[in-house]
Amino acid sequence: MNLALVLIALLTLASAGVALARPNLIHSALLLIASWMGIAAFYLWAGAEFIAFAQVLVYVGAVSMVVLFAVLLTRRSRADLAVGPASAGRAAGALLAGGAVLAVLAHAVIATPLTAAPGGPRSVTVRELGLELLGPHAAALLAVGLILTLALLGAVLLAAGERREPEEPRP
Amino acid sequence: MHLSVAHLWLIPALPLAAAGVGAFLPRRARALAAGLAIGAMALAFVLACGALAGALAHPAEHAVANFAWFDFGPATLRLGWLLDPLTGFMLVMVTLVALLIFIYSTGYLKTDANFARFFCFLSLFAAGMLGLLAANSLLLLFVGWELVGVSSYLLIGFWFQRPAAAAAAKKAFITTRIGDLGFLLGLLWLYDATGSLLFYDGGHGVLEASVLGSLAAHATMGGLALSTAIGLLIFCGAVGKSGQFPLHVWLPDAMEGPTPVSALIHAATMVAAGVFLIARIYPLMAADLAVAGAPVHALTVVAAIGAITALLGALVATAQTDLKRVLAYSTVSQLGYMMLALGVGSWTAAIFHLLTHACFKALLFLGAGSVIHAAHHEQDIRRLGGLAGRQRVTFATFAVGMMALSGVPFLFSGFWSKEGILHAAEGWDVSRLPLYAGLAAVALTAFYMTRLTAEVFGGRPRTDAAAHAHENSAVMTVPLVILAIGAVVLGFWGTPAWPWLQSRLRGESAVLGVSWWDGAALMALSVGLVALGGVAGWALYGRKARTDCRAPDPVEAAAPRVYAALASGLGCDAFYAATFLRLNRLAAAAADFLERWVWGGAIWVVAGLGRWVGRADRRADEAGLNAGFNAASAGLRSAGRRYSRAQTGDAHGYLRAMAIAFAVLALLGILGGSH
Amino acid sequence: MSLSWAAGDSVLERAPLIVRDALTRALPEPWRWLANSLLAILVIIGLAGGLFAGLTLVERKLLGRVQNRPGPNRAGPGGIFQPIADGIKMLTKEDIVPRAADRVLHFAAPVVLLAFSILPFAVIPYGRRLVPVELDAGVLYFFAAGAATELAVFMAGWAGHNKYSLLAAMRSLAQLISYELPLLLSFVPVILFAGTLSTTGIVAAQAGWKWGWIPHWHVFSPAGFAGFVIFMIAALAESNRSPFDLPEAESELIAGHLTEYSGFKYALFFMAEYFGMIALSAMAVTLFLGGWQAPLPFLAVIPSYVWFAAKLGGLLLGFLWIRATFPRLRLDQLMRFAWKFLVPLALLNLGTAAFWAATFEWPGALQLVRWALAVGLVVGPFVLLGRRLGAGYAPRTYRYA
Amino acid sequence: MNPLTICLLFSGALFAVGLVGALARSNAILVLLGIELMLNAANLNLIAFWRFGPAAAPATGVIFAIFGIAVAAAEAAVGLALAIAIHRHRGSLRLEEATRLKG
Repeated sequence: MNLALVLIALLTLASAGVALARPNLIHSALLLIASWMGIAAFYLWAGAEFIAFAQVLVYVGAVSMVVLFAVLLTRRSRADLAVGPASAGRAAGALLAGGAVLAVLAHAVIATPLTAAPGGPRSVTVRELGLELLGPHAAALLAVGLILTLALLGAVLLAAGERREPEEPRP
Repeated sequence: MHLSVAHLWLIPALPLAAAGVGAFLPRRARALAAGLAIGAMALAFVLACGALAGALAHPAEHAVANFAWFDFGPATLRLGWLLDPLTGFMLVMVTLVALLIFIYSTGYLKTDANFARFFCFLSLFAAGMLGLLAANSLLLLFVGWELVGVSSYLLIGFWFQRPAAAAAAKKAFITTRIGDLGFLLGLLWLYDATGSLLFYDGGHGVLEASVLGSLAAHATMGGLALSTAIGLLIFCGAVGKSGQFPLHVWLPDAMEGPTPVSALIHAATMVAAGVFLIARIYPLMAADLAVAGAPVHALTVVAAIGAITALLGALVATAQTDLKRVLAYSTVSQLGYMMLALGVGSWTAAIFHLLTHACFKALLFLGAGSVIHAAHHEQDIRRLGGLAGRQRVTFATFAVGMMALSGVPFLFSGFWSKEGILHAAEGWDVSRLPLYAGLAAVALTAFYMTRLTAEVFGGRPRTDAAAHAHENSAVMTVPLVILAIGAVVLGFWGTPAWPWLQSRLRGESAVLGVSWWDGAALMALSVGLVALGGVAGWALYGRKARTDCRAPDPVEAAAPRVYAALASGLGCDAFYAATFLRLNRLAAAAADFLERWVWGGAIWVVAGLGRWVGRADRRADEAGLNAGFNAASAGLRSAGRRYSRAQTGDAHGYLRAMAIAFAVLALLGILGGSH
Repeated sequence: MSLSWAAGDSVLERAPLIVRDALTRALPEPWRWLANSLLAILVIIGLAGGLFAGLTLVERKLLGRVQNRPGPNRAGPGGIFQPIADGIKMLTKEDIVPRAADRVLHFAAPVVLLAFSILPFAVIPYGRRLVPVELDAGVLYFFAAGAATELAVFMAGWAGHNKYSLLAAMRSLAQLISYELPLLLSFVPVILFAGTLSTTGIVAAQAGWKWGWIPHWHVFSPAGFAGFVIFMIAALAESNRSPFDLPEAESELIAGHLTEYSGFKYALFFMAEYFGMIALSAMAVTLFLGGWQAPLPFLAVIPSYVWFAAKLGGLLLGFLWIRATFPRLRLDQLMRFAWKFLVPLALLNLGTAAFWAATFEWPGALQLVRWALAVGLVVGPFVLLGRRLGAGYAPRTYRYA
Repeated sequence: MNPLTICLLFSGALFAVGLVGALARSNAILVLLGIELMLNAANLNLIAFWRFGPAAAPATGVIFAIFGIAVAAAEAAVGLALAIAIHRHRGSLRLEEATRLKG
């Protein structure tokens, strides 16, 4: 089963990496969506069905659309879409910082003696989730609902702007 | 289908919901508002029938559904719903009458701008009334009680543009408040004495033997039994709500409201709430009868008040010239009858009269409304007349109601219920006066009802308003017909021969008894009185009908003084104006003086002080403190300028800084943790 | 695979399983499972494809009849070989790729679309024991897989390097997103009633009959009915069927985001669209129409998958009928309808559903009240919102009609 | 190798990739996407520990992940709206040019 995991991980990382390296915005967005689906696949592998489907629904279904709309609304010609790294210096700095973080994280992970819980795949049914959510986590659920609503309103306001531009429906 | 007490709350809840929704409807959504209210009422009626069926299945028991409302300290305040034949009958009556009047109103107020608001208020009233009826807790009953009070205020003042209406609404509200103050005190005292406000609670309710015994046993000031004192305080509320003698003055003025309101609230249902209240807590009122040597019994007071009210109302009604005021005073007198019945110990007779009266008095008011609506809001009976031929349905139904009210024998419900009351009064061993008062009122009732009918419908129209009157649409006439049928039929479930209703209320099963000969003599007497009153009325007003609307009333011509006194309601209003209101005005003046000079002066002095301190402070400030602050802030400003260079505004820079900082910190953490 | 023997089923009921086992019995144990899955996949894809072919024919015939013309009648007797002819035509056409096109995406779009439009079929319970994959969150899976089709639409619009098809793609995305909301909201009442997200569970929750003749289908409750109507409308829009077929309105904007596609790729888009329609109809049957349950007790002898097929066919014919009947909407009308009518209605419907579920236990007499209130809760908002919706538009007058 | 370790390395790497992207690209939208990736990496950790970590509560990890996704979605909506607003003000999305709060 580790093989599957490694495969998923590699594919996800590859698509993410390529996405952030491509000059073409659209390609980057689509590849990122692919990496999101890879993460969903990981959730599935881990036995968290619900999260996996939620991930697909939210990211592939909704966020991707917002991203694409944003990309298309913030360009004047196709030329705008080809944006490489700003400068070699910045790229180097970015790689340095990212590398440092990765090194630290990796060291931490490997250094700590982790023991995977034995036993078969753990899984949680949707019913349990629902009871858990509406029971102990009801307040948090309400808060999240509020946040989402406000975010939606704010987004519409920001994007609509002073000049009434054709306002895109947000998922 | 039986409705169990567990779901009784639905009956008040439906109109309440209708009111709640109706409150948010736009003004132009007329049909929707009316449909909402009527639909909710119809549903409530169906449910009420179910409730009655459920109650009659076991008439002897009081089915209750109690629930905890909230806790304070150790105590828990509990409310509850109660279903027994009394509640059942009242629920059916109220929902039916209310339903008919709602339908009628759609016709009566067709052209009113605030149509939607009207139905919202009506629903609110219905909710309060039904909650009051179904309550198993004196507190819940009080809530409904105040709710109907408020909605009555809103509805009397529905045409608040008319100053008279606004004044009447205020008067009604304040007058009933006076009574409700007593009610509230009694309620608190009762809770203090028993620790519970539930009527029936499996042996611990305030209407159950154990509690009543202790209440009657304790004596308070003046040797009154505790139950007597509490009962009398609660009775104050009933006096206010049911327009009994000292506080009856608001009811005639309440006629400023739209006629359907007068019919529903100030004739059929709300004013009867007082009677219902006393009937509901009858065990409490009667608890002191067992006590020997009590100075006065609660029920005696009730009987006295009732008798006085019955007579006074009937007397005053004979000299009123406003169509609706006559009916209002007759309502006062009939309520007096009911109180009388309660006082002399026959609460079943009282409820029987309440039900029949609700039916025919609603009928009379709706008939009056139909006349007024047809005659372009002409209410003065001297300026009407000759409508018999023009409004046939209205006339026929009104005649039925009039005969039922004045107790025309055998066929009409009013006769049987009034007989029951007189019979009970005759059987009372404390005093005969209530009986005589009642008998006198019988004759007077027949008299003024004949007068009213003759003036309005007899002769020929005396103004062109009356001349152009014509029958109203079906939405207004059909309820009249239904109520007329009720006014006849209702009598036959309470005849002495077969007292089905009374025995059901008492939780027994009816028996077909022929043992009513003992009441025959009295019956004959009252029939005679009715005939007397009727004939007198006919002789004075019917035989030769008035032709000129300015001509004086025959009685007025005969005895102007008496007539004037009667017309002014025996000077009750004047008396109150001379005493309470003047007192009130004095108090107001005193308070004004206090406010203006005593407190005002004090405040002026304090303010002056404050101003002076403020001035001194400012000087100190400017001279001393500020200098130091200026120096400090200058330093801060320069420092800020220096540090703000780091703030480039480049998001990447920040992010990179964060990342590296994180890496470094984590690294330190790891190294620190490893050895 | 939850395909397993069970006693008590009629032979007809078990027929698919018998056939399958007969085919795969020869294999050794570990391989049998794989073979079973592959078999199921093949059968489903085959059936879907066949249904697609048949549907195109039926549609064209039906439209012809409605519009008073014979419809396809050349290939074969009564034109029944028309789909085959079309297929051959599509395959043999030249596959044009514009020079400036984004070749990768241009190729990927139809593939992605088709892949994602086949995925949903995995969780549909086709019969009493015929559900390919038993998922605890089946409904969620269904719509998650469906959501990804929007991506393909965008890719198609983008890849052609044609500003018109890109605009069309954005329009169609706007439509898809707008109607996904009511689509998702409309069946929440069903989840509420059934208390599960698994498709088999939802079907099981609709078993039985009230008074022996009214089936316990969710469509027979006020909230359920409203949900069903909203769901079907949203499904029309999601599968680009008329009157919501603006995205590729052939007559106005030359097939919108498909302008740059031809030949077999175009056929793939076409096919994916029909797959989407079929899948949504199947889901509607599962959610609202009791899945494979028989409408009347004595009809239960007829095998469950037949019932499922019958209901599915009914809904599909409904789709065609609507296409034949209604004119096309305008984009602003479309948006207005989604955001100002369907979404609020669906949200309010949740309240109705909650009330309905909460008052399930009321005794007999109160059921009348319950029904009255619930119906009021459904009809009231419908009337009010509907009034607002129609407010802006004057009635259209057709001068030459 | 221990699957949990692999998961954690995976998420760490994903985080790093997101970070590099956010740092290296100058287009606001891409920076946002990088940040989204980092959020996803965090979620990934939650699930990993829920799956392999000691069983505390049956569903806690999943629920945290749900909230994570919800917040990420909100963040994406607002962020992209901001990007559009910036573009409207400055006519470009290059963050180096967006250095002043006054627009």
